[in-house]
Amino acid sequence: MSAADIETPLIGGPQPVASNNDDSPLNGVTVGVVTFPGSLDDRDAVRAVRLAGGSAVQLWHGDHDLHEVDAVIIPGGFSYGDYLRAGAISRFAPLMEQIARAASGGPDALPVLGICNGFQVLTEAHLLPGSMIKNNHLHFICRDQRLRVENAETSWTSAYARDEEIVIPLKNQDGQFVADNRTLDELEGEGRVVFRYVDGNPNGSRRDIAGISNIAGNVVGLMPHPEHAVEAGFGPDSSARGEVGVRGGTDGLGIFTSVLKKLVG
Amino acid sequence: MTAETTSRKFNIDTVANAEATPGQALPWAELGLKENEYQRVEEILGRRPTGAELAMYSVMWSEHCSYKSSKVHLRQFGDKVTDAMKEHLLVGIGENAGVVDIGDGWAVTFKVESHNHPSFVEPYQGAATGVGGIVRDIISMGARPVAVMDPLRFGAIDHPDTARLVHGIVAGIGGYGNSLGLPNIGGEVVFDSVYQGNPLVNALAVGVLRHEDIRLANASGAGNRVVLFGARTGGDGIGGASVLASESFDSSKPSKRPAVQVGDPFAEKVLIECCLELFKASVVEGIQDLGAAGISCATSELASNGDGGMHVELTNVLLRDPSLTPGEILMSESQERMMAVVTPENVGAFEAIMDRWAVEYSWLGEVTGTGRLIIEWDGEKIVDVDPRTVAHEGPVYERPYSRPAWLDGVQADAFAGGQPTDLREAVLELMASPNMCSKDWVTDQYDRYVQGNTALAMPDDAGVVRVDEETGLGVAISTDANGRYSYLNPYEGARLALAEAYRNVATSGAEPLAVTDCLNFGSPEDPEVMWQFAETVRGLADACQELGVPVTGGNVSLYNQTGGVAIHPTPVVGVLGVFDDVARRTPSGWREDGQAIYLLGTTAAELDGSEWANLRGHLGGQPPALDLAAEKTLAAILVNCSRDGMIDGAHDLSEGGLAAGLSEMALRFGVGARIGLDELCERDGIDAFTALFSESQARAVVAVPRSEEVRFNDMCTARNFPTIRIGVVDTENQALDVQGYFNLPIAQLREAHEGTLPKHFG
Amino acid sequence: MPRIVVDVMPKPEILDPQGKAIAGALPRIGLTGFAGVRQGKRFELTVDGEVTAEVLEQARHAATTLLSNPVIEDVTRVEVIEEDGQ
Amino acid sequence: MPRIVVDVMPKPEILDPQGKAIAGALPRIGLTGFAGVRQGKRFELTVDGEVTAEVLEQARHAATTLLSNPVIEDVTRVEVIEEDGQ
Ligand SMILES: Nc1ncnc2c1ncn2[C@@H]1O[C@H](COP(=O)(O)OP(=O)(O)O)[C@@H](O)[C@H]1O
Ligand SMILES: [Mg+2]
Repeated sequence: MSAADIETPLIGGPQPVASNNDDSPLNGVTVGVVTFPGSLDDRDAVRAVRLAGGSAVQLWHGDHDLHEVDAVIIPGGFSYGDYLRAGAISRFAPLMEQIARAASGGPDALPVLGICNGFQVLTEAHLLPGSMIKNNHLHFICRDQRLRVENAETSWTSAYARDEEIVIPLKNQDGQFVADNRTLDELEGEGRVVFRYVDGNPNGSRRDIAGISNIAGNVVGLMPHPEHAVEAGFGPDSSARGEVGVRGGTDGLGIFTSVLKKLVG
Repeated sequence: MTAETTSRKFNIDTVANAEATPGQALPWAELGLKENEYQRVEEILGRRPTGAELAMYSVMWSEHCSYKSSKVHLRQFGDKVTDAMKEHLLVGIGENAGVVDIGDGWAVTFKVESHNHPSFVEPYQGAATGVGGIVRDIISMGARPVAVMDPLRFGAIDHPDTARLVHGIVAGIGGYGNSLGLPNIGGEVVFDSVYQGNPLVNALAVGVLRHEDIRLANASGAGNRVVLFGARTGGDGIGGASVLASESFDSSKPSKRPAVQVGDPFAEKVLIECCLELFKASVVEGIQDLGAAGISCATSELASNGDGGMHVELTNVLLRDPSLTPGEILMSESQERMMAVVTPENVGAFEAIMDRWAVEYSWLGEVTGTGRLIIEWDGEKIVDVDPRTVAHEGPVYERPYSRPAWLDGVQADAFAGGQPTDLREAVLELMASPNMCSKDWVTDQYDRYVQGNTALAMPDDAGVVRVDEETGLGVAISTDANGRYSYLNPYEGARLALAEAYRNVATSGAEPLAVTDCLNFGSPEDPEVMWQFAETVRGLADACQELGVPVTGGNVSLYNQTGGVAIHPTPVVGVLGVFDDVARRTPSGWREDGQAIYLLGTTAAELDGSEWANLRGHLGGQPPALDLAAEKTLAAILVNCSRDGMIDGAHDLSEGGLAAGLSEMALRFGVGARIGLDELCERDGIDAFTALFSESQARAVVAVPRSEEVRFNDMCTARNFPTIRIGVVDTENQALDVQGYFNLPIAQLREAHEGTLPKHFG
Repeated sequence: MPRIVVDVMPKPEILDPQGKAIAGALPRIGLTGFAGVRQGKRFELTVDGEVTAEVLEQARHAATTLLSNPVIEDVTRVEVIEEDGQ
Repeated sequence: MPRIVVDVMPKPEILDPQGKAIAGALPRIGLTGFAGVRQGKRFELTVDGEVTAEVLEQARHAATTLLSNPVIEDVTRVEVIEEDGQ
């Protein structure tokens, strides 16, 4: 089936998949959002791309075609139920093979962001090192999480300053990032730790790691959810940038503006 | 994927066989039927039932499915609805869930249901499948589910069995709801030893649809095809409907099949998406979810709500366990299944959608014009009934009821506990108590962000979700119940539950519109319990009429008792309100320095049934007095304040009174306040302790920006509603400073408030 | 140190969503030889010292009370294993 | 039908939060004979027909690619089991 067929009934009326602004330099630039049958935050990722000024295209897991998108987001959820291991089965999806191919090949390769389950999928697909195991406290946890952006040079973080702090929601059961010490040292040494938890490690992740990138910086995995902090009124209660109104935090928007900036610039 | 036909030869009891062997003994008693009920089945059929028919009648006539004890009372919810109340009602009581018009062509459907007994037996799966079941009710109306809530009640917090239930149930609610991508936007957590052997796990779901998308559970149009899709049918919960949900526990009862259902949330998530695609493509004529009583319920309800009959070949059902007998297949409560009616032209389109989502399905038969529900097994007739007699004409009991003799004594026993010497300690004790403490340990295990439309969730007074992204149109929901109030006076208790939910919704800024309820009670065979039930329904129906909000649907859970001891009558009431734009929702805390803090309403010495009395181990007297006219005015004020931007924070007062209200408002954003009680005490003729701990109704605390004070006061005066300025927000001083009485640093308050659940369950 | 292995499997009549998901995925990666999959748990309890009858009894007790949920699972094995053995 | 069992255990150097939680809970129910607990997974693959070398190879392939993640887990066994055996 093609991407056009999978537009499912959405609440809130038809989700504009076109850019808001017809003569913006972003015209023609598209960010693909992958939908697995158990994806949950795919619509939110689409909305985030739109709020950042871009156009989103929904991609279907069973498809063999990336529809010429300029970047890809693998959103949160439970791709195929994830009872075995988060992301274990999704790795074999036809679309993942396309993504893996397009994502390798240096800094100009396809920018790919894996959020939460998407991050898990990227590790299972060996596009990123390490793995995710159950949170050290064994519970699902949903909370507003403060992070430090440690690398502001990846395709997905250039809108931030190095060492800038942000607050975005975290929500998962299997969010404990693990890797052997050699891999961890390598990640640190190459500046590939992109996000680190601050004000308390919520799940036992090694070295407080919340997000990492590949060597080229086009593939980034991030455990917390930037797409849930892009719209005032529906985000976290707090922001690292000072006072905000109720659920007014929009610190996650920079992730999406970063990639759009990279794509037009 | 095509349906593979399974054909197995059992020594099956056909209709012909039943006619030929009238004397054959059947296990009707083991299946939960009473002798008179069995006789009635024989009368209806004019012969003995077949084994399969017996299975159908027994599950469908169980208390859980037939409402046989509660029906005569529940009628009041319909009888007491005025035309004005029907204004927003698109679908009322009787369908899978009610549907309410919220404007702009949008509608919402919502309903609360119990999964109490299964959750006691297997907490994780019981709670998980409770969420799964209520979500399927919502889908079957044609809606996309958009949020869930979970009113929970457990035994004493320190009882050795409580941790098992809390851990399992909370993980189950989260495990299922989180995997479906449904934000959890509210609920309740109550601890009381009366729920020790009977925890209450109620689950509410809300869905959104366009008016034209409403689907009903009926099978019409002879020649239309009947299809079963979703998970395969296994031995799950056979006898669950009749044994688990309708009888008291008796672990010695032999069970041939597992009475426990295991949920597969991934299968349900796929089911949601594929149903929405079916609706969008207009491929189904009628649809019904499979819950209690499985295929028995779905076929008989679809057929009896339609205009003809139905013919089904049961060997077409895809099985997980090939050893199931026809009767067991009819009774199985395997989760994540749906049944639909499809016109022959749409069969191909239907199959294409199933294939796309990799959902299994099998065509079972078709709608007929005979008026009969005929079920065959490999071509042999095993069921031949009028579907109405199965689905709608079950037994109805006018169970005897009588006011308990002990009630006079209880009501005469007013709280006479002495006042605490230290109000500061008392507030700390209250805010750390099991019922008043922070529920973060629970709610942090739930996803409240998914779908990106959550405008308010825990710990605010109501959960608020946006429905229309263009306009901001949205809904607010709150669920409430106070079992202690209902124990003291079930009529008033029900009215108080409604009033609290109504007040919570209005406090968030939404206009209350409709009601759903889950009535949790002991055994209806106990006349005193039956009286509590009758009084509750009467109270709730009366109060709905007075407030002008109709009951749109709900659920009754009886037999919540262990040995001879019943739970407190616990009518969980959910109120749904509407926002023209959720951007104006009011959070339950203050934030801006210098804003004025007002108390709306009056306070009397009403400590009977209160949290404070509960902490002193006392339960007696009468619950707080209720004035629904005052509640209405208060709600109107709160909604107006939100609409006109007159307040920045609001919190209704209920359990724990002003002490809890002020503490929670300070904790919401971690901002302190200076409070003065003297004027209030003088006006209402009460002392400081009463001012802080009384649970008088129709009250709320609001934070008013300086610039709005005049307008705010004018509005309250115009409506003749008492209001009094009791303090000011103070961002400098990190404390709740009740002048002349105590100064409570917020850090200390937070430590007490947030430490309790982790201490017991962390 | 000696280990006691405890195997716990979902009861045959109970739905096993995990096994079902795996069974659905196998053909997608070209593995078509299997009719069904069940996923259970395997615990290894390390014994500090000798495996006495009493310790084995403790393991059996742990297996039925803590390591398995008798409502939906069966303990299919409680056994001492050799170092590196199975 | 014959079954192939696949055992997967967390790598020794990887922290096993579930095993750790169980190890902590055992003494609380009076079981003090254990020095540590690891929790892994046990899969039973039902074979529709005879277990040929090819099917066994398929199971091995499934074990290392799908059923385990080599970064955190080891496949400790892939073996045909007798009916009702272990
Ligand atoms: N089981 C639960 N699930 C989700 N939210 C809950 C649960 N229990 C309590 N909450 C939320 O915590 C907050 C405080 O609960 P409560 O004190 O009962 O509220 P109220 O008194 O306003 O009815 C509310 O936002 C409520 O919805
Ligand atoms: Mg409230």
